[in-house]
Amino acid sequence: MLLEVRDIHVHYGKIAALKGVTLEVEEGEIVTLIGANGAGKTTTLKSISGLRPLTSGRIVFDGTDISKLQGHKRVLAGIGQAPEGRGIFPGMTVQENLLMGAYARKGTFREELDEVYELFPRLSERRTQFGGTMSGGEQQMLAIGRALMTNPKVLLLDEPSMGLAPMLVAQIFEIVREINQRGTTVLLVEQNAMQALQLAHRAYVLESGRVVKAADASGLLDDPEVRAAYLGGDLGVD
Amino acid sequence: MDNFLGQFGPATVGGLAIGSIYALVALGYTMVYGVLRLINFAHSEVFTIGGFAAVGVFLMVGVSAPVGGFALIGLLLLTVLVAMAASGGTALLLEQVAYRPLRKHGSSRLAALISAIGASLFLQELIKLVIIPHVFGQSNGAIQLQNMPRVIDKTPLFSIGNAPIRLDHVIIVVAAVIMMVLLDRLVNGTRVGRGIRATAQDPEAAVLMGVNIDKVVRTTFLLGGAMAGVAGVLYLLYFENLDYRVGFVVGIKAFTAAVLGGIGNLRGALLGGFVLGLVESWSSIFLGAEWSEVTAFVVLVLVLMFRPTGILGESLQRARA
Amino acid sequence: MAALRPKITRLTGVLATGMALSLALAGCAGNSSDGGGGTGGNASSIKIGFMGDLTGENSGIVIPPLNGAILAFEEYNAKNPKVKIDFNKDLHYDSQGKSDIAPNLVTKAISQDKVTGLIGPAFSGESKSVGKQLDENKIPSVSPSATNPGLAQNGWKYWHRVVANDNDQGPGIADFMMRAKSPKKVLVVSDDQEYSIGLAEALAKAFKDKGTTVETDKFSKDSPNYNPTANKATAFQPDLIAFGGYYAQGGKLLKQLRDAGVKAPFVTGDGSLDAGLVSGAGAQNAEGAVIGCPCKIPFGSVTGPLKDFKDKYKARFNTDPQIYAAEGYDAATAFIKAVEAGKTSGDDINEFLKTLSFEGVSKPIKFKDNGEPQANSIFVYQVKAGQIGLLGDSTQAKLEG
Amino acid sequence: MTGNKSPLRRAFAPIGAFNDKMRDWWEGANLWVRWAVYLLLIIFALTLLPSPQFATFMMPGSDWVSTLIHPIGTFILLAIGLNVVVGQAGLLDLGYVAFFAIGGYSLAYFGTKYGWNFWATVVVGILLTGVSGIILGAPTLRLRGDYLAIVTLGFGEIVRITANNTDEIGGARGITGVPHPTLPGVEFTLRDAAPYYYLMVGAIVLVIILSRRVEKSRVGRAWAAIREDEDAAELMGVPTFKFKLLAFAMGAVIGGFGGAIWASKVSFIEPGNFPFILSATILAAVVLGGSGNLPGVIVGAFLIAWLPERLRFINEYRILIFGAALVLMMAFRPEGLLPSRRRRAELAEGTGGMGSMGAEVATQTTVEPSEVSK
Repeated sequence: MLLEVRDIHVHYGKIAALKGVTLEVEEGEIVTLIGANGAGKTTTLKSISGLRPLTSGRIVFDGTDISKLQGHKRVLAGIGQAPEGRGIFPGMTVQENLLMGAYARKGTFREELDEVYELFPRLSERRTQFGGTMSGGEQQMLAIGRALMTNPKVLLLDEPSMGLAPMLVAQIFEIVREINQRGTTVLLVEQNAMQALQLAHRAYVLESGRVVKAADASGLLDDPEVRAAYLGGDLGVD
Repeated sequence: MDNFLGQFGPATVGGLAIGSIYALVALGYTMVYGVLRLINFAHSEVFTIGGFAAVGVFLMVGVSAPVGGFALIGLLLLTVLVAMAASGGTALLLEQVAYRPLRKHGSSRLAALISAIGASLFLQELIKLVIIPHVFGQSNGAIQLQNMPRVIDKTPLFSIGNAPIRLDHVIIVVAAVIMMVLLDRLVNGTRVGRGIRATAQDPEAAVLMGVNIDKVVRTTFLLGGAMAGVAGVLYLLYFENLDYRVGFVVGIKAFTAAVLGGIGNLRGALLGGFVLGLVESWSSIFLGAEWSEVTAFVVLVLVLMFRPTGILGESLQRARA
Repeated sequence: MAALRPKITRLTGVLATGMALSLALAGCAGNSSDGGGGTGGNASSIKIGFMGDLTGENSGIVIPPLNGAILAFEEYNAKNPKVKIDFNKDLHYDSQGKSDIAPNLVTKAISQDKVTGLIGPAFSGESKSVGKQLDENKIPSVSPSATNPGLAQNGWKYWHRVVANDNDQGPGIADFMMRAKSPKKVLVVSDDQEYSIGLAEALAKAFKDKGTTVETDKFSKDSPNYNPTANKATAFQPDLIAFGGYYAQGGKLLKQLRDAGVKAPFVTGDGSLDAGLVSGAGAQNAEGAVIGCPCKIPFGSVTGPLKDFKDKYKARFNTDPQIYAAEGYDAATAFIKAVEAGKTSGDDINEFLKTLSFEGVSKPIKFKDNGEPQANSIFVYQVKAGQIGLLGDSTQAKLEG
Repeated sequence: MTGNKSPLRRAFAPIGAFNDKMRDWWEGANLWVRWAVYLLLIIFALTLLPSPQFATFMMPGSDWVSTLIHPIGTFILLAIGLNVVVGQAGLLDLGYVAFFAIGGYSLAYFGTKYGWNFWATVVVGILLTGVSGIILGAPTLRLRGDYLAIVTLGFGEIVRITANNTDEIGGARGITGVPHPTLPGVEFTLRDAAPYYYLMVGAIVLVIILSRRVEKSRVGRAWAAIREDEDAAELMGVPTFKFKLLAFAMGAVIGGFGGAIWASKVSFIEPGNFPFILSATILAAVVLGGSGNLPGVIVGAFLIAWLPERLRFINEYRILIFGAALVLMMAFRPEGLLPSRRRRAELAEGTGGMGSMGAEVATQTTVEPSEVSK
């Protein structure tokens, strides 16, 4: 098991955001978390990458308990994340942004850079442009590319489709599949449940801070409850 | 205004000199603000400490007459290093004691500001009540360090127009620009600098890149403090006197300079410092020196009305270019 | 612990009484109208207070007169008089020179401590803020050092001082400098403090009256940068620079003037009569600077009663008497004379002060009706070899060098 | 995780618990109970508080009733005024002393130059400060928080320096003989502080009522919305600029009122009475007491005014200790002594109505389960 999240509770002040979330990610999988706004998807990801403290519960990664590990150390351990809203450094160039991904490691990163530029040729064209001046789709590519530069064992993606045109969404999802096929495990948070379920191997459904369903993605696609709740009026365009 | 031309040259030189000092102090405000969004009110005392450290060095070395040549260079280097260490150390301590606990508990910036004001008062009184009497042996009530040793010969080197240029003028402006360039290189050209900029631009994303925020914050305070330490030395060389409150006045001016240039923006701090120094100096010719602070603040308000984020725009974020 | 117990008992007692009395006390808050000058005629001791900046930045001007007064009262009490004068530490009110603190302290002095008279306030600003209060409460005051001319024009009947005011000091200094240097162009400088502006105005007027061309400049006390003033001096090229202000600013100004290459002679007034002027400017820069003062400080070798005073002061405080020490001594002596004459209420002492006349250490002490001293001599001092030396009375002294 | 709570933070817990209990009781109390408490408080303020027996304990070094008027009374007035700006509308004002000065100078100037009647002049002074609040606010309130802070700081300094350099209003000499108030049957003099004390209590009660009324009104709700999320407030149709300006003007008016009363009490004012540090101190009082919560703010102002005076026996060390106390308080109880519930909720959410510090990523020690489970 690469990543295990065991019964975690997380609070914002006195408000409970997660009330006992348990999930597992096997090496090589694409796992997706779906759920409505405020269900706790983003909080789950933030807890895994150390941006939110746990009130209780445990997170085990690659066999070690990382519940108390500081966020920046989890990056070295192999957790890479493209955060919600992309988190591009607006005052840095594309190349600098990518190099930030390798911040925690020493050495030159020619090969990793080349690989990212190969995955995202668009970034290669714009390597001297400032992050803040790019379009949404480009920023999303940069965020994913930057997360890849951390050399992650598991890549956490938070709503990569947000605010993007359907064609771009398809493109991004294709790249995610590609990344996974090259050997990186992916934990994907999406509101765009339909496409996420088509891409993922397994899925968890979150509702108000709890996991209410866990199954194979294909199984959930056919689940009438899930269809009604998440797939009905939610066909891609935001 | 008949004597305007007579005063313009010297006023410009003086304005640049004092502006350099403002600029160096402004760097500390701007860096801490860029990273923490905090007005580090106690930064003014960090500056004062630098000045006192310099006095300490002069007294310890036993300077009694102006020195020149390599001796001067050596002495200044030593003094600057000691002052940078003292100020940087103070800034670190300040971060540790006054700001870290608040940051860890996610306190509001208002609480942090009050903590900063408290720390500022505390340090000011500490200098007055402990450092001056016990380290420098001044009697109680005497708050000025007397008999400041003269380190640099102050006879004019040459004149530009009717403005005599002294060695201390040259040292101050050159030192400020050198420090500025070094810092700029550090922030924009090194890994440490990238960490600082990343944290300033998006702290959460920075963590996701493996940046240790605590370390970045410490570095920021250290660097800003060190710059203020240099400013303290230059101030001492220029004015040759020091009391426990000098930081307050210089600090407010420097913060104004930082905002004027665009807070969070390193080059803005330099520009803001020079603009403020010159505005003060020039306006004194027309209005009298007693109005210089009023003009400085009026200029600030005017600039902000038309450029709400300062002359060069805000923050380490877009400051790259 | 044992020592604490009675205090605690007293405290609880006090609190209980307070509770019980509280309702009855409605409307009597701070009722202090028994002021009227404290104790009656047959007291065995009376209290005299002292007010000034005892811990603030200008305390250097206030501690010497306080010491002078302490000396005088100690001598008096040592003679075992019928009525002793209580001048203990609790009666030394530290206003820090701030006009917003002084009134509360005066209220306390009057209503709680029941002082009969006050030496001070030391500065003019605080004097303004409490003069009326002292007057309404009939507390005679003698200031050893407040020199603002306006103070005497408020119609306060209980107010006195033993120093000449700035309207005497200005012309005194100007006359002396005219005789010594006959300047044609004078730059009169002040900072933005009340004392400084007042003296500078007096100086400017006096020099104008002598027919010189006067240019004025003013800088902000808090700014470290006095270069604009130096620049103005460079452009104006005066024969003399006159500064009204305290030594803290005077020293810095003098240094920055000399650093800017301004070589004109420098003259200033009582607020700068302190070694701090020399050390602030640097001995070399301060050399030859002239300082006028309505005070007489026994610098260097002196003779007569002044020498006597200097020796006693040195023996008691282990330091030479500084500015206004002699005036503090004389102010205290004025009260002592009143008590010796059997006057122990504020009213009586005040009446007595109107007729008082004696040879003080600093000058002959005799008050005009408005509280000003009769003698308005100005003394001049000069910095020589890094030391301030007394040249003498401004009407007779000669400038050296 | 449970052991993370520092002992000092724990030490404050009883205050919080007591505070909560009091508030619960208060909210459940009858109208007449509330009025009885108000009445008792006023009676306490008028009788026991200024009594000489109390004074020996409260203020051995200076006159207690005078100290109750200034600094305690004036600080409370100013803190209530600044609380409108900082606590209610969430605007950072570092130059509040300017309004105190303008109020004081209005009274002094019109009273001495033209011999205007005290009450008329107070009204004029209040109008002038209100206008000056608008003049300051109009160009600057569009600025973001920290720019506003430095600009207000600058405004405070401009007012002080201008007063110092303007001979028409006395310059550095200040103004003497500021008129005393006139009331039939009461004589305001320098001999007796009592009438001033009652005037001050009256003024504070008046300002409290005003502040409470506004807080509970539509205006108060608009301020709260602005404080919590200005953009959201704007989107909900709150004309944020107008309401921010109103907060500024109202804060200014209260400050000016305080200045006028104070000036008439001391009868002499000078520019040096209005330094920046006074603005900072009042701000500290507001935050220390519990920004946004009126009782808290009053307690904060009382402590900030009283303690340094009470601690005069440690004389020169008192500002040192004051500074250290501010740092400690903010480290261990950043929400203030008596925060309002709403405020605490905002703080718990991490913004406190004025945004949080940058570089803020919650780390492992932030949340105490004991607080959470409540």
